[in-house]
Amino acid sequence: MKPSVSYLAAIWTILRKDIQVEWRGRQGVPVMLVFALTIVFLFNFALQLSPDLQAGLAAGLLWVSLAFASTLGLNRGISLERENNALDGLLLAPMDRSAIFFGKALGNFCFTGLVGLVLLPVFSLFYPQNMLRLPLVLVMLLGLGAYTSLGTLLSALSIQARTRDVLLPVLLYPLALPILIAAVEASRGVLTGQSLGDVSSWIYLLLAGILLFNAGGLLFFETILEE
Amino acid sequence: MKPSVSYLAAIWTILRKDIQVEWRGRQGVPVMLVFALTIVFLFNFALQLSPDLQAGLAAGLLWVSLAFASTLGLNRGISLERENNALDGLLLAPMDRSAIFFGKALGNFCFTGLVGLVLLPVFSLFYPQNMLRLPLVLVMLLGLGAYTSLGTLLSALSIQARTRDVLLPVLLYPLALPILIAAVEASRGVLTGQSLGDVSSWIYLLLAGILLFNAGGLLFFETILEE
Amino acid sequence: MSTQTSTLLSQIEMRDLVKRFHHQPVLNHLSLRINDGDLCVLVGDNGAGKTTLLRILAGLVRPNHGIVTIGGADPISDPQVRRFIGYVGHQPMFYQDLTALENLVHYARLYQVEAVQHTVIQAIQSVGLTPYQDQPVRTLSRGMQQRLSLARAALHQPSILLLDEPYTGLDQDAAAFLDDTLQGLHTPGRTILLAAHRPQRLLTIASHVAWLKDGVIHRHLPVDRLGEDPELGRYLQEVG
Amino acid sequence: MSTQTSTLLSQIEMRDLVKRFHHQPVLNHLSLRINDGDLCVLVGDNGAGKTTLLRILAGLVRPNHGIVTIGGADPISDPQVRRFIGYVGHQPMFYQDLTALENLVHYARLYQVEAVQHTVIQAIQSVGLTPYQDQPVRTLSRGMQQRLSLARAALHQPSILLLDEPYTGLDQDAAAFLDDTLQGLHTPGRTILLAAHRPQRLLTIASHVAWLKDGVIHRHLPVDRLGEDPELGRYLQEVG
Amino acid sequence: MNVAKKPSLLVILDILTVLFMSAVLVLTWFFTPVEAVMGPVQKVFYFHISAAWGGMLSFILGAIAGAGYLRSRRLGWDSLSLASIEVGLVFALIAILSGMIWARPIWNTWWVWDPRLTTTAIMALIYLAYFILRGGLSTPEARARLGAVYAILAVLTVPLTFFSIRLFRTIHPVVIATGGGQGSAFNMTPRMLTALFASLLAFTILLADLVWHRFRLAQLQNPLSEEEN
Ligand code: HEM
Ligand SMILES: Nc1ncnc2c1ncn2[C@@H]1O[C@H](COP(=O)(O)OP(=O)(O)OP(=O)(O)O)[C@@H](O)[C@H]1O
Ligand SMILES: Nc1ncnc2c1ncn2[C@@H]1O[C@H](COP(=O)(O)OP(=O)(O)OP(=O)(O)O)[C@@H](O)[C@H]1O
Ligand SMILES: [Mg+2]
Ligand SMILES: [Mg+2]
Repeated sequence: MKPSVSYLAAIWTILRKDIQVEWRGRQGVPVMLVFALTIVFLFNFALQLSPDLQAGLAAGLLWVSLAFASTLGLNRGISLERENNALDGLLLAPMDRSAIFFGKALGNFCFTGLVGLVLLPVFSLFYPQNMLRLPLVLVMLLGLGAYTSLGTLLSALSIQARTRDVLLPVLLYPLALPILIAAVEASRGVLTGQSLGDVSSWIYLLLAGILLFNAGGLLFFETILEE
Repeated sequence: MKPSVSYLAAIWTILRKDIQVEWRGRQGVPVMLVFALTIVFLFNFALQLSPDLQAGLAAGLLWVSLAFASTLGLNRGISLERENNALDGLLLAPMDRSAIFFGKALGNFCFTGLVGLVLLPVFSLFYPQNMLRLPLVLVMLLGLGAYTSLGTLLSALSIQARTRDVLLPVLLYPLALPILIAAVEASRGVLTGQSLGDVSSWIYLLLAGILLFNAGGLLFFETILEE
Repeated sequence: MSTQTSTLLSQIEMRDLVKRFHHQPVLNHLSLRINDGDLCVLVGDNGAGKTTLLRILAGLVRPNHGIVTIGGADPISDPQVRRFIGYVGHQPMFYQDLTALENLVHYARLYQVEAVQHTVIQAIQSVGLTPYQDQPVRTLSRGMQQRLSLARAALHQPSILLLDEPYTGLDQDAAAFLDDTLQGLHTPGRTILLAAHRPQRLLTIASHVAWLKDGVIHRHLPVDRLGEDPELGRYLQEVG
Repeated sequence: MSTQTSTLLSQIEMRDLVKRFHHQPVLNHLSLRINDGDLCVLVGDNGAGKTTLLRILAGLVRPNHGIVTIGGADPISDPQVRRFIGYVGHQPMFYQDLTALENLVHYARLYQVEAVQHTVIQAIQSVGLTPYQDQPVRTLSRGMQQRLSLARAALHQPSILLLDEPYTGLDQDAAAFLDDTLQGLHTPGRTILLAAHRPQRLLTIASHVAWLKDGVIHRHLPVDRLGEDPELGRYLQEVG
Repeated sequence: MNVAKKPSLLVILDILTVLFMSAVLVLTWFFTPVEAVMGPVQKVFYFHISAAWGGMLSFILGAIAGAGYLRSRRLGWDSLSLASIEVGLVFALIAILSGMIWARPIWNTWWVWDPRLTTTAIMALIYLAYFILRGGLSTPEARARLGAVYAILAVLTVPLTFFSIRLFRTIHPVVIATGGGQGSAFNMTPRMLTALFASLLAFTILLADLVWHRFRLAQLQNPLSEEEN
């Protein structure tokens, strides 16, 4: 559990492999992006959101679409390991297994973060707000950090169940709700001109989430993965 | 392509097997239900839907949550066939392969229909509207019929792609948008006291969807599945 | 069913088959004819294309070019032809959460076998899985799943058996059972095509050997004339 | 690495292992000790528990009860012990969309092998996959994937090799390569435990045979004393 | 421990539960005054709060027992965790249902989309998902192990549910308010307070009793849990 050089090297190896797979297929990030946009349009139709309302809604929609799209990325990240028992290959490797958690969580964070960074300017086009602002980017990355850490933890839980293909969202969304609420509230605050200090309580909640879930990964990942 | 007795028997065999798997695990339907409810709660927070708005939103929310939950069912339905190449077993069987389409589509319809039937009374509690009315049930079943037919068709398409785990929603939601809009509009009409006749144009659209997608399954399923 | 199993329906003919993956031909204008009553062992190196060939015959893969006929009929345009084919592949093809029994019942129904329950219980017994028949397939060991695959493929008494390395993972009991079964099935009215890497044990019961190499059938000889071909003889010797 | 591979780290000891699935014991108070330099062939019927045993040794499955030590160390509490283990299972454990080369490079990095690129290219060449090294693993035939698995397991020069039916799907070239490799690796400082259904070809190079039956090691004998045990002799005879 | 035989302490607890619960019934019906604005419906109050309290307590117990399992790997802890969470879920559902019954006459609807109510419902969903997770696992060890991890993660939402009334503007009243309950919907008389505390105590005893019974049932279904030492 000590962060030795080889521990960090293992994390980097796992992350690198995920980036390689993503680069090979160039599929995860584009799929998430298209999906996020689809959701935005779907909601505008199905929920008949009125235009004046939409300005206030932008933060909520951003996070709902990010949350749904990230689930795709999380699912892909874990089904990659499940196919042909590739996960066994990682379990065999000589390192504390929490390194697998950090490697996968980092990968998930990078991909969903990329999606978020592309979504912001797109949202700025669709909604009467410039969303490409540093404080919002910061809030987004913090929120995604907490969300993907929890998601990585839960995806490892769900992989062992018989219903693994569908379990993740059911486990993830209710548990992630506090994170999502904090992210939405902080984003809304920032969008309405508040400073980061004004929404600090939400930011602290996000930081606490990152801390807690990563501690959870460090402590429990070995336990979760053992058969 | 003729609906011979053995053709119908094959459809029934496939449907029966899906019911058996569901019964064994008793997981698909409960998972979809919990997921649908989670989405409803998530949206109320994230989108901060105001109370007076919510009455008019019930129909939209019903369909959004049904659409998302159904995707889980569709994913499970197809990943069941993918694991250990069980689909090959179906492809080997001596019948026109469109029978596989009808068997799977029926299964998906049954499970999502069940979810919908449970959701209606639950929605009636949460929203100030009695939703357990025959016309709404009818609209719901028609909408789900069209949606699951299209979903089954697309899930067979997505299974062959490298990104199969994540492709389905990206293909399905944009294509299903007309169906979902028709379903939302028809539901909204019925909920605001209109008769089925008043929303007939939407109903016709749903019926056309059912017809078209099932014809698509009949015509193209063999082509989609061949390797 | 036995009345339908005409002699015709156990003759396999492939003409000019081409199968490419990414422009690279795996089967390259391959032709082969397996007559009624043959038990043909298909040999070839890793990656020679044995699996690809068997999957084309089973109707699971469509060739880029060429014709396959099963008893004179085209299995692609006439799905009923598939009734006469039994196939065991590299993967077990079972629903992991259903029991062994339920899986076979499902397949029996798909093939509209008569007396489903009886047939299935018989089949499970024949491969020695009766004590495990009510366990989900997920919990069966690899060899047990392979046994179950064999039971599945023979359930509807196909006149054509396509077996891709069927001995994989079998212990001696199961392997002996398979030997016996093959010997028993090796009768007029039935055709067996079997891919194997160590065909030695089969040479006593097989009637032909086909050697797949460079995308074509390099050799196709009756077993009793193997001596005439030193190259194939050497190959089989090495294979052991 | 060679300096780390002390004699100690190639000794396997299992004491009183119990593994149950749903209350049904598969391993039932099993004890076995494999000494440094042994090449032990593990035989047993389908479902005897060979795979379960090997997976426990590899640290992939946790026993319900009992102790495993690898060279005196507990592989569960000390992950570094896994560095000395190479494992080939029933499944190939590769990322299907990465090429053969990339997969091995990834494993080499996980094990912190030195001179990654060189080692990996060497390993791929040794199993004859050089022409295919830039193909995604998805497109490799079963035998090729098995070859690649062998290359993977030996990449970090483990002092303990756990091989679960390693001959599966291999053609004669690859099987001969494996024979040679096993013979080459069968030296002091190395231990090999190999599950096989047809161990006959191995008896010339193996040093011991262990027979897993009814959840325990029913027999564990040096190969040169097999004659003393008619029961095991008969079993091996049948197995062929 | 011989699981088949009912421990005498449990018998005593059974009796205590019956006594306390009937006492609370009597107290609420005859001892407390009828609230001026809301009328007799207000008496749901005692059960509503006690059930909500019991549910949260039970979820916390479930997480502690989960941690106990992960430390000791004895299935007994898992039985306790499962029992606590199952009973806790029932209590949470009672809190929601009683809240709905209360809400119907005074808010004129079964449900409002208020953060307190919504977070409570989500808490219930979180623990429903716990059973879905367990249902998908095939060995007792996996159920225990992953159930424990999930129970620990899930318990993080319990304080959040509790504090949601402070984080958000909400129509659901704050009772244990620092400023002497100015957010309160009604002023509690001393008699009401007495009844409330009696009810809280009674529900806690009921909780302990139910968890114990459910725990014994889980143990009986799990013959190995005691053998594994
Ligand atoms: C964690 C969950 C909950 C807790 C701890 C809780 C606690 C309480 C407390 C302490 C009160 C009394 C407030 C006072 O008299 O000042 C109260 C009132 C009430 N609660 Fe809850 N409650 C919870 C969930 C719910 C839910 C899910 C509903 C659902 C409909 C609900 C409906 C009500 C209603 C209608 C009142 C009366 C409000 C009024 O007097 O105006 N509560 N609750
Ligand atoms: N996950 C599981 N759940 C339940 N039972 C299992 C599970 N895995 C294995 N088993 C059972 O354990 C027993 C031993 O299985 P194992 O795979 O170790 O056998 P094996 O000796 O490797 O057999 P084979 O030669 O067929 O590979 C079998 O009876 C099998 O049904
Ligand atoms: N889906 C695919 N995409 C690309 N190439 C493929 C695909 N499937 C098979 N191949 C290639 O086709 C060739 C033949 O594969 P096939 O599986 O038929 O070989 P095989 O004779 O069965 O080998 P083995 O003895 O190893 O099972 C191999 O070179 C393989 O790489
Ligand atoms: Mg092959
Ligand atoms: Mg095995």
